[in-house]
Amino acid sequence: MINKFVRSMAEAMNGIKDNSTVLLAGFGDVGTPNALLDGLIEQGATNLTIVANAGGRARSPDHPARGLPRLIELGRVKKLICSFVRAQSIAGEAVRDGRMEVEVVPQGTLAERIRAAGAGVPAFFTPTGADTLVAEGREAREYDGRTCILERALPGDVALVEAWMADRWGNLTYRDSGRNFNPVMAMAGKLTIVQTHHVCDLGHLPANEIVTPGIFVDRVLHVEAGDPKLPE
Amino acid sequence: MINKFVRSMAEAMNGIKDNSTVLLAGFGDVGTPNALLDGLIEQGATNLTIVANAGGRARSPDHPARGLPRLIELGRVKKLICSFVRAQSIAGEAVRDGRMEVEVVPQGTLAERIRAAGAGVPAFFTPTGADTLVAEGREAREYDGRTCILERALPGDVALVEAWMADRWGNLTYRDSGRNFNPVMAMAGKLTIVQTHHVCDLGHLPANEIVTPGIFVDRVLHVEAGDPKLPE
Amino acid sequence: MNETAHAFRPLGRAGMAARAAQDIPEGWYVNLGIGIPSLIADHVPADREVVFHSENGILGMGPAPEKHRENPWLINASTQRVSLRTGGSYVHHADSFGIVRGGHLDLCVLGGFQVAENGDLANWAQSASEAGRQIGGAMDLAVGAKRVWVTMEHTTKHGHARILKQCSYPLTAKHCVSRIYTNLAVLEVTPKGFVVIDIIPGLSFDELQARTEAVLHRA
Amino acid sequence: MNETAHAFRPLGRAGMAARAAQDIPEGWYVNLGIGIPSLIADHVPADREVVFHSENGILGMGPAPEKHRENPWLINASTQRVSLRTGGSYVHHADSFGIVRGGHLDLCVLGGFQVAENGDLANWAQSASEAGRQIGGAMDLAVGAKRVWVTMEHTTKHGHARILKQCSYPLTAKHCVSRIYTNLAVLEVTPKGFVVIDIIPGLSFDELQARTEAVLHRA
Repeated sequence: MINKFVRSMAEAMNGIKDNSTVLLAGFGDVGTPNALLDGLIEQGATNLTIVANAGGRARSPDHPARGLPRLIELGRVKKLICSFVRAQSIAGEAVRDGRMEVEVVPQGTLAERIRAAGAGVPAFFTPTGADTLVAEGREAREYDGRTCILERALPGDVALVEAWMADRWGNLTYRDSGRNFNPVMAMAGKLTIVQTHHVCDLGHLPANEIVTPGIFVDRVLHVEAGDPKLPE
Repeated sequence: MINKFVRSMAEAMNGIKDNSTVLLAGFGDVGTPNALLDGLIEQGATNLTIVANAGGRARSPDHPARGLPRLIELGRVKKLICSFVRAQSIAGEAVRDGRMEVEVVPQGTLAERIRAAGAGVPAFFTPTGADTLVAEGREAREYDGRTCILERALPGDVALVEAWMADRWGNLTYRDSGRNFNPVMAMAGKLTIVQTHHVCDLGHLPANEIVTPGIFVDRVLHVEAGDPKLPE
Repeated sequence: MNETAHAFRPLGRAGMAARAAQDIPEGWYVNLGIGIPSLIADHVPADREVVFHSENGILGMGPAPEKHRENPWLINASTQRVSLRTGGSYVHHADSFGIVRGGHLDLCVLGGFQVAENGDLANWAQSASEAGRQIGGAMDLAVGAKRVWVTMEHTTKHGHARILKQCSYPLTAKHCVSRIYTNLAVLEVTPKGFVVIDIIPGLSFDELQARTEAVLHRA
Repeated sequence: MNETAHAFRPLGRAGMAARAAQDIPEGWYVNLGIGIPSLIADHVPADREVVFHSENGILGMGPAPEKHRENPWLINASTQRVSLRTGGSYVHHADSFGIVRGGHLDLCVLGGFQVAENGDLANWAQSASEAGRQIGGAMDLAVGAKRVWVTMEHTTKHGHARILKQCSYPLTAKHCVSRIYTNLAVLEVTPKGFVVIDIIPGLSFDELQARTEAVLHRA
């Protein structure tokens, strides 16, 4: 019987190695696998390359850092690939102080590079970023009168995903804007680990409504994480 | 009020020009917009380039040709871009007799070229077809130790799509394997025309279950087409 | 605004948003950037169906919900809680930017630091060396949408021109802006340069030109 | 089969399919090509969960339904009516081939015209000049799946070898085949060439070699 459910965070995190590239889904706090991030912090892998939409929030005197900023603060992130990093943030400080490399990528290019990895497309041309600083070191070529640059696929050794509902085959649905990067990162992780709010019997999710088929999923952990929070 | 419903086939077909590239969705008879194809035959546009999965069936003494084979038989198709054309078929004959050009493309490359067009990606590298006849005239490059070839996006002036359910914004769902090429071709048509089995009020389709959002759709015609047929 | 001594009254943020909203017809698919652009949705009448897109995969985004109707699973690209209009739907991030890059949006309205007379836009960084780099989705939107409008103050807080012959900040994209809505005027980017198509009451063309580095043309 | 004079009995199509089915473990994601490969699913016991993929966007494809339970909206890549297992789902064609090309399938079983000792496969055309070209999804599957097995008759109807030093027909893909299930034997493609890992009862290694152009090695 195929059964992708794991029963503990330790089992979910088992085998994540130092120097891994980790795809981290979510946008703001919505669709962000916060429990898995806590698990990764606990698990100990270091020298990580993290791929995420953004570098996260500023240091706050009232709230200790959690999630990605905490992982950065602990010195576990060698490189951050994202679309957005604030100068006044834990990530921004780490970059400024030379403790972390950063590669800032236009958000659509980031999403497409991840999808390309999942879909077996090693490289593609895009008009986004042509004739800007982003184009530095990129091969450029004209298509239909527009300059386009060549971008590489961005696969992950690990993808951390948050779902709304999952079954034992790893079929997933998402809730509202909690979809965001989750389905694309699920495709592109060599080891895709999911935290899900709800679990259901096989067959409960209608075939036409499954967003991520289980073929992209390796492990599923049931975490009733509660509603996403607004930024503090 | 946004209202993409049209009330007649004439209105659905209005403005399709000679020399258009027409993306024709469906796989076998499932998800194939047969009524729109009849409408296109009636409408009269010629010198068409048709993009479809396959060239269709052989001539039968018992059944007059319909759909794509009929359009080919009428001499209206200048070029067929597909993954599959039988020697013993109306399309195969037209190719052999020099009445129609053909470009045979691996099925996955075909689907990805169409998606690329819809997603604004002008070209991409793929390992499919490298070191085969398909690679002739293609730029080749090695990625991760594998030879890959450069493929161009394949946009349509028109896309003909079959949906299961549609609302006035043009939001679409599909039924079972009737999904196939429909969502990708809907993305890639400059003018996307849909025939739908069922129509519903705006808001009837749950937001999380819409497969093709109306932004990709221009016109929707209600056609209760009945169940797909098996090949004769 | 230290403009009280003058006979004209520059638009506030809401005023700029309202002016831009006037020009958005029913049926358009529109992405609104962070800042002033995000206010535009509030100024489109509810009976004019405009479908708002958000980078995180929303089509048919509606206004901020009332307190008791908030959906914590529904935020916009600025991570503010929003609502979904009847007919709205969700796509994943790659498809969301497929919508953007594929030319499916009729309009994107972005904030700007600088716009040049050839339509070049700078809106993500003030120098090449910034540690914090906030590209986000702006580059994709600038190259992908059918039309790009910019809403911004006509000059910087210190009175420096932002509407220029050439941008001095790092570019977001070349030749992308077609129109600018500022607190003083509406400018169209044309092959001959900026054309003034609207100007606030009490401000003369010459006074506007004095606040603009690029040469302005009358409509 | 003109083999009745011999002491061995070549496998039929079902026998070849059953032999290949033996080697597919629970939990694999598998695509079965047209022809003999498509019969393999019938030989995987129902309690062994193997998830079958079909190019037209099906994951979890089940066997042909009983007459009264047919779903006209559910066909496989050979346009035959099939069923969906509990847990099955649908994706569109680009995502379906994303699954293929992206290396997500554990196995693809294809029919073949010729296989060479370096793993090259020819299964789509017998000459470069054919008007009918039937590529379909074979090239994508051959480069994309983690493993490619081929099921085919060991020789042509006319007794010509199909297991060769080098393919003479146009290639589907290079270096892709890892195993061949024929009506006579199971061969593994290895760096040193073909290794015979199974052979039907009554047929000797030398008799098998006589029907094979490429050099065979004992396991």
